Amino acid sequence: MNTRPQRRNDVPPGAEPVEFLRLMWRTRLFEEFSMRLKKEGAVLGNTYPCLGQEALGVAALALAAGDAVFPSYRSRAIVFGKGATVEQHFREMIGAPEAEQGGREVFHHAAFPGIGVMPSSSMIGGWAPTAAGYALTQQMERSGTVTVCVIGDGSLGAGDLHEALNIAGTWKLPFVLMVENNGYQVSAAWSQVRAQKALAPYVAPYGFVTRPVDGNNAFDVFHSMAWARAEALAGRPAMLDCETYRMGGYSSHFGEPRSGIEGELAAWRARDPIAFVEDWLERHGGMARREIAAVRAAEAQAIAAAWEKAKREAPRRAGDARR
Amino acid sequence: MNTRPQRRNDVPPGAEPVEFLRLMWRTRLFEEFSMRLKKEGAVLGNTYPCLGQEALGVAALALAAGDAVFPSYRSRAIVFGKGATVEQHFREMIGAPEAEQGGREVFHHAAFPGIGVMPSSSMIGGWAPTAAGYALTQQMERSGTVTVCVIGDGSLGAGDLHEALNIAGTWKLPFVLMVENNGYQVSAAWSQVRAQKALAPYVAPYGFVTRPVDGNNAFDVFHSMAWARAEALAGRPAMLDCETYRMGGYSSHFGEPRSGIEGELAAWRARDPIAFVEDWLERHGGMARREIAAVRAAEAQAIAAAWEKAKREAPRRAGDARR
Amino acid sequence: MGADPAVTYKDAIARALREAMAADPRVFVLGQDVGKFSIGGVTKGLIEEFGAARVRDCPISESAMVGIGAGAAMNGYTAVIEIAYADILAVAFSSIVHSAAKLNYATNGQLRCPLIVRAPINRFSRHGPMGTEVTLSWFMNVPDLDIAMPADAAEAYWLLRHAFARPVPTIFLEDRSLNASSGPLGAKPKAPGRARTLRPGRDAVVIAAGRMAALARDAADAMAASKTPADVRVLSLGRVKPLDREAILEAARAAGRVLVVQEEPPLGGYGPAIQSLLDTLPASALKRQPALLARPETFLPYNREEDVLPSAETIAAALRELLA
Amino acid sequence: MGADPAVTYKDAIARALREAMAADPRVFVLGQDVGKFSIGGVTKGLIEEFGAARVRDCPISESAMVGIGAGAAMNGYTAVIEIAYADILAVAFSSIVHSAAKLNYATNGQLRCPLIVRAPINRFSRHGPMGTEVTLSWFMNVPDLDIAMPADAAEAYWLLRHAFARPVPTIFLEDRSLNASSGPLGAKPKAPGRARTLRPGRDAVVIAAGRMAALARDAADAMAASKTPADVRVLSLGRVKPLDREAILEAARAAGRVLVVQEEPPLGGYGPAIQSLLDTLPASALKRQPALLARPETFLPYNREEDVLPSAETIAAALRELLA
Ligand SMILES: Cc1ncc(C[n+]2csc(CCOP(=O)(O)OP(=O)(O)O)c2C)c(N)n1
Ligand SMILES: Cc1ncc(C[n+]2csc(CCOP(=O)(O)OP(=O)(O)O)c2C)c(N)n1
Ligand SMILES: [Mg+2]
Ligand SMILES: [Mg+2]
Repeated sequence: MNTRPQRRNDVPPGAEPVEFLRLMWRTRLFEEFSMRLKKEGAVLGNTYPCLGQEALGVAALALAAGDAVFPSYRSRAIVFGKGATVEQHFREMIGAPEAEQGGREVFHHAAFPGIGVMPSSSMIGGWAPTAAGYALTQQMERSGTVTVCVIGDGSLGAGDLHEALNIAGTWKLPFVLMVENNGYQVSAAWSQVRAQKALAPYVAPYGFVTRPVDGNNAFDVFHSMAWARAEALAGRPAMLDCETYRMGGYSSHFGEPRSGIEGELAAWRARDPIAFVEDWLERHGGMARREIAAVRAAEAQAIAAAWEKAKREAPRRAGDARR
Repeated sequence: MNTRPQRRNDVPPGAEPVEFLRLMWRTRLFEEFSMRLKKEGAVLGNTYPCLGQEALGVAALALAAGDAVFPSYRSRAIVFGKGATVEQHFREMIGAPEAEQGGREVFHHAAFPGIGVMPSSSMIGGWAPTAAGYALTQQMERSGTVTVCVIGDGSLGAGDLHEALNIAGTWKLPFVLMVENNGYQVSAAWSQVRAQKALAPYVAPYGFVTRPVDGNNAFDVFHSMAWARAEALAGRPAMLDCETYRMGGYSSHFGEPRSGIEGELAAWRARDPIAFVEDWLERHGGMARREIAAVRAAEAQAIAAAWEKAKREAPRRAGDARR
Repeated sequence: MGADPAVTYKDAIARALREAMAADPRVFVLGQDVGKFSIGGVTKGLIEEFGAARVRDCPISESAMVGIGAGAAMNGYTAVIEIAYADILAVAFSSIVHSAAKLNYATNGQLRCPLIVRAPINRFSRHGPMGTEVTLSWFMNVPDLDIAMPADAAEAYWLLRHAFARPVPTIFLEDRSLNASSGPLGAKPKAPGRARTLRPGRDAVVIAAGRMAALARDAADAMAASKTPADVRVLSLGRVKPLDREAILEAARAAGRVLVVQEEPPLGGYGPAIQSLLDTLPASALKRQPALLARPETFLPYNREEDVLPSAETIAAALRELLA
Repeated sequence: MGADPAVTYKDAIARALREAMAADPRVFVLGQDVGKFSIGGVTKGLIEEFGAARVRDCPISESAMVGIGAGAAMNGYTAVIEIAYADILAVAFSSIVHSAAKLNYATNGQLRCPLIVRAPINRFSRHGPMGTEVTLSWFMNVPDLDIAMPADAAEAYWLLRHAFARPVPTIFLEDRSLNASSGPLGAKPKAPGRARTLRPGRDAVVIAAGRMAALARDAADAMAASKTPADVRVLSLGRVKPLDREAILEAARAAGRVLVVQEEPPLGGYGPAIQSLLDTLPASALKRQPALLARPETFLPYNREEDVLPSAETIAAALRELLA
């Protein structure tokens, strides 16, 4: 795992763009699949799809195994990137007793501590302090590992976030704040809830080095996380302000709450993170369109198979007290 | 009351430097008097003296009667500046039923809403949201008044402060944040609890105009508040980062908790805010030393008289369950 | 007067809110997604009718939102704060208890704090242990705080209206799972805020609030219709705080057998508070020791929370035992 | 074994903390003014002995401090968090309930959350309604959370030691007004965390925790020595949560008359929880209805809070009534 800073857009040793693509397709297809499951009533849990934000997951590929990630509820990509499987996710969604959380916590807050996927919280901002606490223990043990705290931009409003960042900055913790800055907090555009879109100006004074990241460019995401990790290990807590866009509804239980976003959607559709990597692979990666398409097909097949397996192995029918 | 911005260090119309001096002596002598009362067991409440920070009180003289102040617990000066009397304070300290708070809330959190002195909170940072709420109602009524929220620099750690500032900035409330930036949080020097001493960098991103203020220079304080008030009324929430120093213990119930501060004390003693105004009055204000000394003497006499009166009028003996 | 048409629980809340805003320009709404997109539906249309100054979408800053409400109260305004779901009251706890509830006391009556915090109980929404809780226990013993937990549309409507007339903060624990239930609103209660008999009965009384009161009525109805019928009264608290001591004592004396049902664990909430109150009765006043049906001391899972919560069936079983 | 010298309440806490830090390098302290200047005195000397990495002065960020403790627990560390006074627990409420207490449940046992929040009760320090509160009620009904309220030095010492062995967060409500009280620490209790009989007696039992248990002992001693003597047992809960149901039921049965005393108002806390528990006894088990002595539903003033709090005198009076 290469963690030294790289020139942006370089392909670093040890990370193959085709891996980026695999992870991104896995993420997108999983989100679509699970939205369908929810719609059909096959699963209980709501989903908070990260459609359009899939490139953020490759940040995980710039991390070491011992690094911890405290994801947001919309961080499917980075959770897959850390090694959680689609099948594990399905088991959680079914609420099976065999699932790691045993049907207790919702799947989008599921923790898999063995692979460094740590618990989130239903309280927006609430996992920034716990992430800082984990980073503190990494610092105390001189473990050479970092903690990544992933938040949506709406977290800027939450006092807990500020308390944690001030401490992380003052104590120079091996802490990386990664912001999924999609410019919306459910229906509220960023300008309704804060004075400026970028979060870096708010975070830098706490003692963070910050970097704006094209969140729809997997290369930028990867290199930026490698940079951030190295900075954090060197005693400079780092912040990645990843600009991206949510290409769909807030969750499976609300329709699209935003209105008048057609223009934004069109502009961001042109910046599709998967198409970007596919183009790169075709132009610079020596891959044929057919090979590229096979990546998607393989992920789709694996997801379908994982669902079948999860269903079989976790046969307990989901309860629903309302019906 | 002049509220338009002025050149700094000008004496504005409507505010006499001799008034500054009166207010500052009242504050200092009151603090010393009440520390003595506490030591002698004559009053129950602890005191949190603002010795050395007396110049901050003249900010009140740049405010209109309808402006509200949410003070910190160390804001005796601005509370006097808004018109609360020494006698009222003594009644609170005795915990007399005749006192406005009726012996319920401690005197350093006493509210006198009729003159715009609003409640503080024992939760550091907790009065920033209430101050923002008050400012919101001023904005809704187009009242042409502002709310001043006074905090110590230790409040930077509190999540509530950040939540309130983000909202005040986003909503462009008629809100002035005034920071008593004395560089200490009880025993902790600022560098132990945050990455930089000035608070302006943290506050500006929320949508505030900010200004560094020499908190030991009454003229700077006065003009800066006039500026801040005008800014806030024009839809630009403002922040005054008043650098000052606490020339004594944190409170009457702890000895001086800081160590190794002799150098700091000496440096700041040379910047005594009262001596500064006295010198100015002698050099530029056409006052004789004798006249200047009379200001102090009058305040001292008024305080002693107020204590006698408060004692007489609020005869109920303070209870003390421990003895 | 004409007919009294059925109104849903959710519409009843929306109506009371709308009426309060229409009546007093100093009533305003704070929340997330309360404006153009009304996430829970209760604030729908308010921004069009009353404008964006009075229906304010906020950052994720619940502590500040409640603090803002307390500050606004100091200047004569009444904020209605919509919390996304009741569990989130935790992050606003200090603002509720210290800034809002204590305002009147600490200022010795100089300032009052009317303020309404609408915190929907999200149970059955599949949000897991941090998104489905009832949260009444956290606040039950805080003085100068009202708590409402309406069981049906009429209670929801009249209790919310009443909250606007109160000089203290109200935590309004509406229950999303009751949103679609409906009934007539009825006439204005003579003594608003008092406990209500949902169903008369002489053999025993169930005392409960919110969804548990609604389930208790189902249980009592079923028992009345069963082969070995029992005649069980259901007393719905509606406003849990102040606790309607008088109504509780009267009902207990009249029936002689008391079952209290709550969804929270047994170490707090209205259940033990009512049992404590009943201990002030002479031992001879009741035929049996009062019983409490509560969930075990555990959090709520996102799957099968119904397994640990009281149901009409377990209520009926507890009643049978009480009547045995 | 030698003598068992008297130790003050405060020193007992300091000693248990020091021993835990010496025994386990992964125990560390977070607080304000816990380092070179130890504001409450309990952490005095720790920074010299264990270094600044393990004794950390923090910004005014109690919510984050508790959250940091929960995050550290995920990696096998145990944080001891000193809160300036118990009222301030309000700002850390969400971190305590959601981040810490629910960790084990939500992760289905994958992660545990040992964590100690030391929150001194500041009553009689003249800090007014936001600086003198007991705050037990806020947490009483939260699952997977321990609460300790030691009544004397021995309880303080053994309960704090015990807290380090617990897989859940502990709220340690030490009472500053007891700091100077002293007594021997005694031998390690066979069953740590169980309720303790401070004083035997057959006519009635007072059940209480913390300072109220200490006052109850004074009251019972006085009654034993009075002209019309009564023989009153005092059961000190020590650890209020988990509630020692067994000891409470045993004591209630043995004495037949129960008085519960608490400083908080009567709608929450251990008082009603104990009364609720006693309702599971058959009516014949007790000679009288259990009684609760609590403060009225009001906040605490900075002047004369003793006027509204139970005292040895009002405890004795309540006992006389119970024995009448
Ligand atoms: C403290 C708190 N307040 C409110 C909510 C309800 N809520 C859940 S997600 C969300 C919006 C979050 O927006 P953002 O952080 O930008 O994430 P995004 O959905 O854009 O990925 C809100 C308001 C919550 N979970 N926690
Ligand atoms: C939320 C909270 N945490 C801790 C305290 C205890 N406390 C009271 S004042 C204080 C220090 C405040 O420092 P600062 O704001 O810089 O004010 P200064 O004393 O320097 O004027 C602390 C930690 C408190 N009152 N509230
Ligand atoms: Mg967002
Ligand atoms: Mg300071």
